[in-house]
Amino acid sequence: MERFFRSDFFYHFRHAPVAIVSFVTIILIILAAIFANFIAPTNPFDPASLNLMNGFTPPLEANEFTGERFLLGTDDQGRDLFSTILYGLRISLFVGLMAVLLAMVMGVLLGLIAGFLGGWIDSVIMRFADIQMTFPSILVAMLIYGVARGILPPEVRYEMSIVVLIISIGLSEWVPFARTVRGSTLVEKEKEYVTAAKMIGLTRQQIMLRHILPNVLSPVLVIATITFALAIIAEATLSFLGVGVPSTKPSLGTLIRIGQDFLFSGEWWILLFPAVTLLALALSINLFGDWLRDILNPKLK
Amino acid sequence: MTFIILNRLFQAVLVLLFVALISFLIFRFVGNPVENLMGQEATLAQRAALEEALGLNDPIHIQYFDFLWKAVRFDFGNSYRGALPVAELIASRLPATLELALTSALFAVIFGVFMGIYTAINRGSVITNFILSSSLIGVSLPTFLIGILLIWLFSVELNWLPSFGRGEVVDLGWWKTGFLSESGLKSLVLPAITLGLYQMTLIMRLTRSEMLEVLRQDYIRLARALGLTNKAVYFFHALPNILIPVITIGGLQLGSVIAFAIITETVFQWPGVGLLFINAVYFVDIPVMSAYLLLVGFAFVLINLIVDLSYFFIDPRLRDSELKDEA
Amino acid sequence: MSFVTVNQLTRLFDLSEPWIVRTITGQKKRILTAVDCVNFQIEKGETYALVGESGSGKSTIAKMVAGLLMPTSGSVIIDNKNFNDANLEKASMNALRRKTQMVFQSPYASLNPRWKIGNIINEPIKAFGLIKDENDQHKRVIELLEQVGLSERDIKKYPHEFSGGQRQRISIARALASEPEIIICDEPTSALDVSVQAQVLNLLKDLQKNFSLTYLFISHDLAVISTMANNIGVLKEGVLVEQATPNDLFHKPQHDYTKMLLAAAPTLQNN
Amino acid sequence: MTIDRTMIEPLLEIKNLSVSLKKRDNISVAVDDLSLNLYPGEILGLVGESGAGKSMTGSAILGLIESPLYISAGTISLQGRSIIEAPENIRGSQISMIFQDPLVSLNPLKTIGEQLIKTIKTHFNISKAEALDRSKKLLSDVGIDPERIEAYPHTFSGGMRQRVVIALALAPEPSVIIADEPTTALDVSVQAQILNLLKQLCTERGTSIILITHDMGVISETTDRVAVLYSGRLVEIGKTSDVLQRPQHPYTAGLVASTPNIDPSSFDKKLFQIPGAMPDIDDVPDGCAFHPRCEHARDKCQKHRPPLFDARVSCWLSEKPGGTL
Repeated sequence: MERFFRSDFFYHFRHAPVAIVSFVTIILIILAAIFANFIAPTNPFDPASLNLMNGFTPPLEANEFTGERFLLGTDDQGRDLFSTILYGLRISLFVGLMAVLLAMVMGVLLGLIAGFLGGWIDSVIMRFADIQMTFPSILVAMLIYGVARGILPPEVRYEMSIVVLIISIGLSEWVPFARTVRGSTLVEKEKEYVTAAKMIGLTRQQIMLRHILPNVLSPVLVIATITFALAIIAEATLSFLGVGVPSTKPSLGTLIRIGQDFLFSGEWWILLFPAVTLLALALSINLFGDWLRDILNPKLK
Repeated sequence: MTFIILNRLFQAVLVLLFVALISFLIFRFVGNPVENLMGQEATLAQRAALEEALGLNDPIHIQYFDFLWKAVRFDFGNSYRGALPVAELIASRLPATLELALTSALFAVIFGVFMGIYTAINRGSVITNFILSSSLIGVSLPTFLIGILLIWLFSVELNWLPSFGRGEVVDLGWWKTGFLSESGLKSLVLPAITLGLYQMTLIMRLTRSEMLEVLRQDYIRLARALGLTNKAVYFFHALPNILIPVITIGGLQLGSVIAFAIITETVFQWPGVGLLFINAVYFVDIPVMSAYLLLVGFAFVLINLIVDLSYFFIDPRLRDSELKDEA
Repeated sequence: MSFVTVNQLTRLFDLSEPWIVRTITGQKKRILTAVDCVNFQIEKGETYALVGESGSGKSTIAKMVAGLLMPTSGSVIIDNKNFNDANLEKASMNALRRKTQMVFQSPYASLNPRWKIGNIINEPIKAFGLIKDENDQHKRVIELLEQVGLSERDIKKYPHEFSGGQRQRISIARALASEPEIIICDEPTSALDVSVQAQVLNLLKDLQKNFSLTYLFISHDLAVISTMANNIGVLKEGVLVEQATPNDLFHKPQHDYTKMLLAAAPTLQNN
Repeated sequence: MTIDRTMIEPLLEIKNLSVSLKKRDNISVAVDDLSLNLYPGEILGLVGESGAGKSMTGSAILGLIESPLYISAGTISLQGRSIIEAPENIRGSQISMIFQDPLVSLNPLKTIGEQLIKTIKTHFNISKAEALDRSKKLLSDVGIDPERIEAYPHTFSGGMRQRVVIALALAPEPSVIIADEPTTALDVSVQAQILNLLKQLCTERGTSIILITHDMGVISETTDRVAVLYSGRLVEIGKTSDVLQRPQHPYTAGLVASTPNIDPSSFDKKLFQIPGAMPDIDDVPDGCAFHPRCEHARDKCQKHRPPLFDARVSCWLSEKPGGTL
């Protein structure tokens, strides 16, 4: 740990205001989502706590029927927007994180195998990646989503929607991981420390996991960060298009879709606050990822 | 060179066959054609007769070849909803999407490349830093949000441009174009910007990083050491060397705007194939989904092929790969 | 029988275009002969040096002697065993690997940057199961470090904390860890500065004496080779054009290519 | 060459040049208070181990140093005029440069003719046809068939490409060429040809050369004078034969002694070795930078940095006249 605080990495971090601000923002948003049930005044997912009379209350103003006040106002269902955003963040962050993990594990393993073994295994994996790359991830995610809807019986569609979402986004984002890891693996496997490992008779699996894997991971960190932002945006987009999470458990994208309907009739807050939260989160992650890339790849400075 | 061209052609066909396979698998197994055509009340005998008539009992590879043969003749069957032929549906929607995609791709490539070169050459300047920071906001804003904001600003508040639809279209017989009427052109502005903005950011960042990479090369150092002017260094030496990656990504982007149009078309109620597809996903309208997949796949393969072949005009090392070993 | 016998060693690389293109364009197959019927012997405890320019096939020979590359024909026999003998049992194969080790050219790429020095040197000991007890392994690693002029303090450090010369010492310690009998030195000093090169060459000489090691020494530098080798082979485009003792080779070169190399090599003496 | 160069005005004069590097909050010095003269028509060698600051000195002359490195002190003047403020004005026309790796020194997408003509037209106000003629002449001067003017770089071998680079460097007709390890990436047999070509062309044109290399053999066979650098400092300078045969600095002596010779009788003998390694630039010791590795080091060496004695050597052992190793 002491090593970390003395490292170049930490030095650069301390001297980059953008990195500090974005990192703190990410941490605050994540903490707010984790502790949503302590922070949020109401539980928006509990239908019993909703009062339709509270619908369309502007921020900080008293509702004309019930006299209740809400920090960020309410939506059409009378849900407190502040609470809904916090709970929605939970869904967005969870889906984003799981999707990135899925994409990362799959991409790193396939990239490592393709790069190290080469030959037809490499050709098959990378050709598949090429084909998938030609389809934007949002389309791949929608296709997987559509297929899942076709396969799953209607009764479970509702419960499975988050899992389907994670799998669709995760499967649509593995290619950049695989490409980068394959590229680094091709460089690393020609290095002499790998030859040295062959000279003592290590198996291919041992060489891949013990020697090469630790040396190809640093760009993965950068991609993971940027993919995390992409995944959150993808989730919002799918929910906005109405193929994501159900509107009884709104994520940020769902809230924006609801807000869009009322934007032009003067109820601007339903759209604005979820949109600003989404932007703050995605922008912070992107800023941090951008900084991370500059630091880990000094060539690009 | 011969090999590379043959190889690319071969790969293009392979990719198309693969996309067709996925498309076929979705068509055949995800949706249940019999269920959809006959409804719940049909008797077992009726179902069996229909299965036989549709060739569903044939071996799977026969069915695949049958699917391919039909696809080549644009026969994708009927939509589950409305029972119109899928090919007709797509043909009526395609011009809208292509016009939108082309406009926004041009917008993205022109501005993206220009700003990428500018920010690479003028590192650290105020304008560069402004462009770079706003580009990060650009990639952090989901496309649909950009669309909504543009509508709110230019349609609702300022009332300058229409917020939905294609405006007036001129029928050329085989093609309905929005390019020839004032309302058509006006309607195009907001969707094209919405669709192009994200691509523009990507192209700009790529152009910039490629340019910076090239400017680090030894032949650039030599050119500077020999006293060449900045203009010569940037445009004579560096620019040709970033063309290949920029054309590659530019081409891919052009392809991806067609598919990305799904979101924009939803926000702007643009009557294109994207909107058709999203409705197909809602209603599990499998024939439309599978035909759309094939269409996008075909567009990509075509663009990729053109991009690959353009390398030969740019890079002499590829042009005469035979010469290489003799020297 | 010599300790190492290289017999009619040949290696081809197929550089031709794929079959389909050859058929269409009517091209012939293109085969590169990287190593062409090379013969030499190394006696136990001696150094045999291969000298040649880029593309002469010297690294290809090194790889085949190390058992990393299959010869197209011919054989490499080390202590009566052959890596490419299909009948070789697993145990003998392992023993042969343990006996044959390598020191590489790049002091940067030859050590895994994410591993501590102690683990790098201990890896062969573990892989060949030479020492089971962890404390004894630790002692052995210290002993190896001291043999190459480093110390116990260095065990917990990472490669980037060392200079090029020190990394080359670590690389040598790793090669020694499996108690080898032959070490293939592939341009071990060509990435080093002159003053450090002398240190590494002297170290290699000392170790050879102390452990009666056999060296196959690959280099492009005639001066370095003249201080190291008992016998020298001159390679040109995969063919061994001349083979002699240093005295004969430098005083009475026979082949034109050897003469050209000797004339072209810049030296301090001519001044 | 037997002319006493100290009697002539120097062509290029480097005085107290320092190049520094800012990393984190520390500033370390990569080239430290270096003074050198280059005289018309001579070949001056800069020799030293990697990290000694020799390449950096070459780049500093042309103002090709990039952040985080910067010139922190000193003057550089050409024929009495300072060039440090606007080095771009003398690039090519007065001083040009050749780099180590010919495989990446040429633009892969332009023919060698296009690259030559562009360089010539940058410096001379002549027609394209004239520039083409000059390019062909240059190519035949460096031993390349002028018919190949429309060929792309990838169709040439490494040695041939270095010839093209030499033609490019000569094209603006500079008075100085800085050659930074011009043959390190080449095979021995090609190395000799390239060095001879460079030497011959520059003698014909009266062009001076600064030859940067780590190879004592190349220095010995090519240069008139040599400057030995250690940790960014000049430790010894003088006529090549003097410096190599009668080195006065212990480091130079060690460098010469540890360079192996083609000498079969050296087998079984140990090479002379200098203990330790050159320090990193952020870790240079006080006093003489070489003292931790020097067998003659005294107290003074640890505390005070030696000046250059007799315009020859920077070592306290040479402080008194007649002081020898």
